[in-house]
Amino acid sequence: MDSALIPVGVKRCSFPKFMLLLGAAGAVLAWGVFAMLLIWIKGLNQTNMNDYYGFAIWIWADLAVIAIGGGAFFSGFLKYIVGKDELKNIINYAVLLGFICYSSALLILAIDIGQPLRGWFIFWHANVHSMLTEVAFCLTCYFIVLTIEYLPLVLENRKLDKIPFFHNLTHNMHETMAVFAATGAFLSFFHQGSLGGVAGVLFGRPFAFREGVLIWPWTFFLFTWSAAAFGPCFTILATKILEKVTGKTLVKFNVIDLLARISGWMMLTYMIAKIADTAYWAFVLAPSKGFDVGFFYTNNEFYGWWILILELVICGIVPALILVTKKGRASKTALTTAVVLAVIGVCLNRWVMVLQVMAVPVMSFDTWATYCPSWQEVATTILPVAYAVILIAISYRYLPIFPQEAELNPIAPEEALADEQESTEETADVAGAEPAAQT
Amino acid sequence: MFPFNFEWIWDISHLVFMGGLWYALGIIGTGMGYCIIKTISDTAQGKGAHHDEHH
Amino acid sequence: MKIDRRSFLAFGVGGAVGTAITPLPWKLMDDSSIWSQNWPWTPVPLDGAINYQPSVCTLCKGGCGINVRKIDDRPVKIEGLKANPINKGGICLLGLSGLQLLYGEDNRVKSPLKRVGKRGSGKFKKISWQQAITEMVEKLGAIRLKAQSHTLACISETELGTTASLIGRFMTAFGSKNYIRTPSFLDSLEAAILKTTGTSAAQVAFDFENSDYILSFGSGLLEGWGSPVRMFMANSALEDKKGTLAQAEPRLSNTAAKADKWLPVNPGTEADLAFSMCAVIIQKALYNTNFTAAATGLEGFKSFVTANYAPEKIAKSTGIKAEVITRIATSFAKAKNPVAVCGKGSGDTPGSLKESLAIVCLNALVGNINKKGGLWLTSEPDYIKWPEFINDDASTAGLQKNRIDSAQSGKYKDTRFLLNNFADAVLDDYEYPVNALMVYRANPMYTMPDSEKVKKAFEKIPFVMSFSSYMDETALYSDLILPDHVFLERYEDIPFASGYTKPYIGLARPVVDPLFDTMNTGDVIIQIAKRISNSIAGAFPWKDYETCLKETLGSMWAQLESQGFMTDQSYTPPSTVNFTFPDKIADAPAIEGDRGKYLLTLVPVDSIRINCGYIANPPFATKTVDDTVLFENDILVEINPATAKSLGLRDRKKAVLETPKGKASVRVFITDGIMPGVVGMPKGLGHFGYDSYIADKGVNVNALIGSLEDPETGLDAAWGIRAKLSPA
Amino acid sequence: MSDSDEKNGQSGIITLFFILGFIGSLLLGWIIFPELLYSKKEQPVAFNHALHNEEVANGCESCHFFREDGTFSGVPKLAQCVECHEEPIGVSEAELTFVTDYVAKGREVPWLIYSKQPDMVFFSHAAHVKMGKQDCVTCHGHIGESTSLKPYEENRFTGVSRDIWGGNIAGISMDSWDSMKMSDCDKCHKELTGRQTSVQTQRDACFVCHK
Amino acid sequence: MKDFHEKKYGMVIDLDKCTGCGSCMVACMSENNVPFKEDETKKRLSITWMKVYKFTNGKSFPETEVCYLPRPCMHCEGHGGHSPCVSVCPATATDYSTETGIVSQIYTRCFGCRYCMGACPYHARYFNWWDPVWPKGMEKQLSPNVSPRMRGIVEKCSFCYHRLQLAKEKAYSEGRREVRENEYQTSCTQGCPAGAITFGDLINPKHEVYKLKKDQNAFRLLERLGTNPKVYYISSREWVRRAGDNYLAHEKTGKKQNH
Repeated sequence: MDSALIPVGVKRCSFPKFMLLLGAAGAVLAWGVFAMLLIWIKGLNQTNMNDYYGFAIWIWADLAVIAIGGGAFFSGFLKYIVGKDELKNIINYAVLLGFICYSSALLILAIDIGQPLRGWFIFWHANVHSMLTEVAFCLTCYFIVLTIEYLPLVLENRKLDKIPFFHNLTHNMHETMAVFAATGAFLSFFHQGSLGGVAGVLFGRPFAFREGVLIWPWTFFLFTWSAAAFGPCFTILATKILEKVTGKTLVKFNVIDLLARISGWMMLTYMIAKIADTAYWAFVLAPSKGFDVGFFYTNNEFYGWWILILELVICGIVPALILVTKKGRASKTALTTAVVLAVIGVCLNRWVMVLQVMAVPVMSFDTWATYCPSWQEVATTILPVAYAVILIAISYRYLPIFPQEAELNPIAPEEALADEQESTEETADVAGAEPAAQT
Repeated sequence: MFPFNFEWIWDISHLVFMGGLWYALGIIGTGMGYCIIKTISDTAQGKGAHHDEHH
Repeated sequence: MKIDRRSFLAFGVGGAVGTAITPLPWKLMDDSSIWSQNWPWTPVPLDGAINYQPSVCTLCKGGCGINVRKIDDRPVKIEGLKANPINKGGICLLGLSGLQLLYGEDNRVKSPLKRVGKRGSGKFKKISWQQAITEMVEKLGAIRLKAQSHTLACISETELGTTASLIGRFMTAFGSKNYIRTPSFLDSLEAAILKTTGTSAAQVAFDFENSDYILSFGSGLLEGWGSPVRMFMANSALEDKKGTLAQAEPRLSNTAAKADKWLPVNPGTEADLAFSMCAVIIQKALYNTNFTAAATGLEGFKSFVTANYAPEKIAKSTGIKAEVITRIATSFAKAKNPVAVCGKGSGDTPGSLKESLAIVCLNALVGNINKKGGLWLTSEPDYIKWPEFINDDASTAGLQKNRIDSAQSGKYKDTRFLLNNFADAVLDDYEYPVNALMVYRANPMYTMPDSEKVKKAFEKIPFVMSFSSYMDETALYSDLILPDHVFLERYEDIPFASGYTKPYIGLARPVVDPLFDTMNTGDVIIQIAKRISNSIAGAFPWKDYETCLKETLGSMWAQLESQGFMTDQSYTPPSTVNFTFPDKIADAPAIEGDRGKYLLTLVPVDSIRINCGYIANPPFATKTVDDTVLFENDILVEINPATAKSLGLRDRKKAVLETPKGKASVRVFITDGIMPGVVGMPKGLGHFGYDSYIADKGVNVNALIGSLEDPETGLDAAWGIRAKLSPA
Repeated sequence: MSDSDEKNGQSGIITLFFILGFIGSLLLGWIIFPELLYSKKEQPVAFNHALHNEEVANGCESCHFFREDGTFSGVPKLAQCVECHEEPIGVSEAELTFVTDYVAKGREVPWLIYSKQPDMVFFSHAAHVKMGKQDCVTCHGHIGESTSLKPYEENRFTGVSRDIWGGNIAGISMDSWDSMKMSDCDKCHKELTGRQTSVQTQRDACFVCHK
Repeated sequence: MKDFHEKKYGMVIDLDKCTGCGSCMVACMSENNVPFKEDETKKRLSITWMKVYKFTNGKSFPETEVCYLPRPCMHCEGHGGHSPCVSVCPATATDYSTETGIVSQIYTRCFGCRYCMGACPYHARYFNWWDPVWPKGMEKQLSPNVSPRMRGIVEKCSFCYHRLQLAKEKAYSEGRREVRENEYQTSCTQGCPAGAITFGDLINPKHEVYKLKKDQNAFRLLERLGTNPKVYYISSREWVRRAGDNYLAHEKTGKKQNH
């Protein structure tokens, strides 16, 4: 019944089946929205945050989605600036993921602040010295860029594309896309970085504090770097998931391979920098404030050395090494393992830089702070996942996200015909209703 | 965020930060403005109106 | 021409573009943020002229001067009064929270109430003052008609001051001797002084300000003992002059924490420790020969203490090493102005005579009785001089009867009040029943040990009247509540500041018009007196309380009214004391409970942050209480890690505490600041009266402990009880 | 009708609707919205500043005085009025209302204060008048010369007097007393004090005017 | 080097005198309209601008010693007024004044992002998780000199700045520009029954705090982080002074870093 909207030359599941999926995701979404409304109406007492845990799961979720959404800016950067043209076959999906991640991040921020009605103060009364201001500005700007990047994709929908204005707009926007992508990369560099700066500038928090250049601590650069390195892994992972769900190959291996290889090398170099940073912090910076590094990983219920090893080795070096080797990338299992580990690794890094920072006591007579999110926090954190499923499902169904899909999954002639006929009928219906438009 | 805002100071931080911001917004705005204007003119010229289904 | 959806779209776009260049969206966005800055449900305090009014705080026995800041007529803050000699501008957290006790509507009794439900159910009906007084007159009149005047009893926190004296006078005129004051450590000290000096009704005071060595046997000098603010200041003064504070106490209280030496002594052996120090001082001949030469009985005392309390002998039982005892005793005796002090915790239990005697003897040995920096015997103020009155037959008959609490006659003829006997006396129908009880400035249902027994006693008394300003536990169990003004709404003379050396009278004054339909208890008494019988009326010649107060204070009124207090800072006590050392001392009763069944000793823990007197802790004060004392609605009891280990208890986890008197669910707080084998339980929690900001927080320690009669004074000698603690 | 005619006609309609929407929204935003945004209330008692000003010796300070502690009394309390108005003076209706409704009953007059700042603002009259030698007129305008009180207008959302934002909905003020927003305060502070005690804004520190 | 402050208000707290009574906490709450709830036992959800910490020397019975440490906002100077919290606030809701050295918090500007709370190592900042609700009748106690806070924003100790505002008004009306030492004292200083807190201008040699901060036993909390706080503590006990900062096992107490 919606076949007129489905791109030409591809096969989609039946409409009821599609609605079932949307319904399931919608239910989760509704749960999240309910929690969100509770929080907006009743206030942040609906969470389990406290005065020691002012930043908690939401800020982590924010940082994490932006890190994994980094695939958008980095593949954009690779395609439009570096000129890796193969990536055009995955860039649409990367942009879609980016769009989802960034809109989610903004939504979470709007839930996270105690006075949402005054949220615009961050722009209007901006303190340019604050990393959060930088985050807000760049995040918003880059979200605009992502919207601009996503827009032509939407307009390429079979139905919309028939409207001349939209058709032309798509065309023109594609032509200028390199400019937008470049601006986006520039903005991304800063907001990914400033998110790293958020923790790194806290000179009252020796666990987070890092020295750096100008106003930017090392974490600024590490975050940008890690988003560029790990973001594409999420793009690959999301592609793999979608391929699994649809049962189709959507992107040719060479594209994945290229992205994985670049990602792998980025990760490897990142890990070297990160380990250097960690070592400098552990052996020089923290001791200079009177902290033995062991203190940060002992004497508490949760944060042990395991988290450092997990982040740096198991979810850092291991996936990096897999991805830089040809063999590793060629093996489906190894590749999947690597991207999964990488995504966990970058999320874990964000976790450490938010939640562990809050947990570590600074005054010698203070105690470790522990925190467990309330269901409202969990629901609002899952909300973006449901939202992502819905948006991906709709986009995949109705928009030409994967240029190689038709080629990789040729449909039988009769199917194509039937499909064509159905859509013609639909078109005729529309034409009947609006003869003026057809003439 | 604007020079007439209470918090604005004519100093290096504001010039760099807000300069960067307005520069980026300027590019985005100009780019979109260009696209829209060009599209309007393209559409007015009848481009894309009767384009082939199988282009 | 066709109007289709594109026309509407154009209309919408035009509207949107137009709207964007009107103030509408921008002003609304701005206003919505301003709305959030001025949410109508966030209160905005009314502005006005700032003015201050000095008065006196009566929330405890400290007698501190306060300065109430008001905005126009509205008190907004209580501060310490700089000019007042006791607190010199300092103030404790209870005083600072005082306005919550004024304004907290849900705690206040807002009009006279008559009980309609079951006792304790909290069901009352509002009545007018006229009705309330008539009701009281009728009930009391009926008692007198039945020639049972003596069956009226009264419990009050004080017998001093005009209001208390009016009540006392009423009791006498009515024909009852049963005016019972709530106990304090001074009762026992008073008995010790009587025994050693023959002076009766002496007020005991301590000249801490001038002392350089304070040796305290469990006194919570910084926990609310005496006049609390004065004690904080004395401690700072001691700090400034590098004096010494030694604290013998089973747990590391604030006082012990600030002490230069903490002597973790086994509960119940403090007197032994003090006598042992006496023994050291005598043995080493460090005593003040000037003093002992003038005193009698030193030889007998010497042989008594050296025989029974040599440090080596009592080291084991007290848990303090012999050399420590010797060292402390030596430094104490060698100090210039040493003073020993007793009265455990905040000092609202009398303790044994043995203990009081021990510290009196310690002070005597170092010759500091009535000396600078020592223990002073001062006299009670005597400005209340009212004309004699004539009792009628009913009164005379009533006054023939013995007191219900056994005080002032027989075995305990020298003890003035024995509230600890009250519940038993009521329950056992000792000589005669109690037919009516008035409760003024007291909350016996909460503050008396063995709450269950007290409750039963209350249930047995046919008519209970409370003058409480608050819906406290006793008020909940009363038949009639005649609410008094709170301290900020009334005049009241405060002729005492517990433990203070100089003569002092403070005047509490109304700083605000009564908020509710309450009446000064003095006025209630005068009105009732005038209506019960002519003879009683004759004893109350005053129009009202204020007239009475002004007349009573006479020439002092003017100064009290202008300054808020009167004092004689040049006062010194008589320098000669006829002192007789005791040659034998009766043993104090052992801590209640079977040592085999109950392995631990439970001691109440007093804290300045939790008021444990008749007034409940206001919310601000409770807010300062650590989560190691109260968590959610659970009380935490302190135990040593060793105790915890042996009993398999885990920090902050739930446990069951059981004593011979009762059982309670608690959590444990494991700390090195308490001796092994001892359980410390915070005092002042577990109210069931008052509103939800006060009630149902923790457990009332009084429900778990009992009282023990001192063999010589009859006073409550108990401090703690045997207990057992097991994981929940 | 040819295709192109129809098309032109159609676009004409679209343009017309666009303009309709545009103008409509302008009317709504500039004229109707301000009317709706503010509630209007008359003062409880008609008061003549000019008349009183003639009668008193000390100008504004006769009634709007400084207290001993340096704080400013603001709008007079009934007790002050009663000093002269124990009995009605003259026969005006307002005078009678005032005496019978307020003086006789001992009720404070619930004056509506035009210049009332929201609670977060700390304004020191002493600093401005005693130290800064500012005239009342600078902020309050010529209310002292008025013969009647204008209706009090209040923002329905924020509960703030309209005089704070100013009568002009766009926020444009011509005279120094037209509006009293933070930016208005700051303008003067910047010009007259030039102080830069705020590290963040290089203006007067926040706590100078906020509480 | 000339200090860039006109006045630099600060506090010296004598821990030898502090008895942990909690008066300062209540003096603060009752002065500053601090709200309270039925359950205030969850200390990390409990607004106490002034908080008395209790800690021990870590030794076991009977060698245990206890120290009470009142902790107001430290009003950190950081470097040039860039305290840990001031520099991170995205909406300029918190600011540093060179006139007084006080770190201000403007409740109506704050939109509740809580970044400053994360930045403050002293946990001196508190969030209004709930709407402030006073039990029936108790809102009459609110002082008009301090604005009550609304839900969703951060608040903290202001060194009773409103008292300086009032003292200034008095001085101005008497034709003085200068406020005398005793005219501006915080509520906790005034209320402390032990006289443990001293407040004044740290750079004015005539003020008591100027002398006290030079005491050989004076120290500040977490000096090594470079927060440059304006609250000094005095303790004659070495373990207390050591607890004021973090030290590696081999380091001596009082070792300062170059900042």
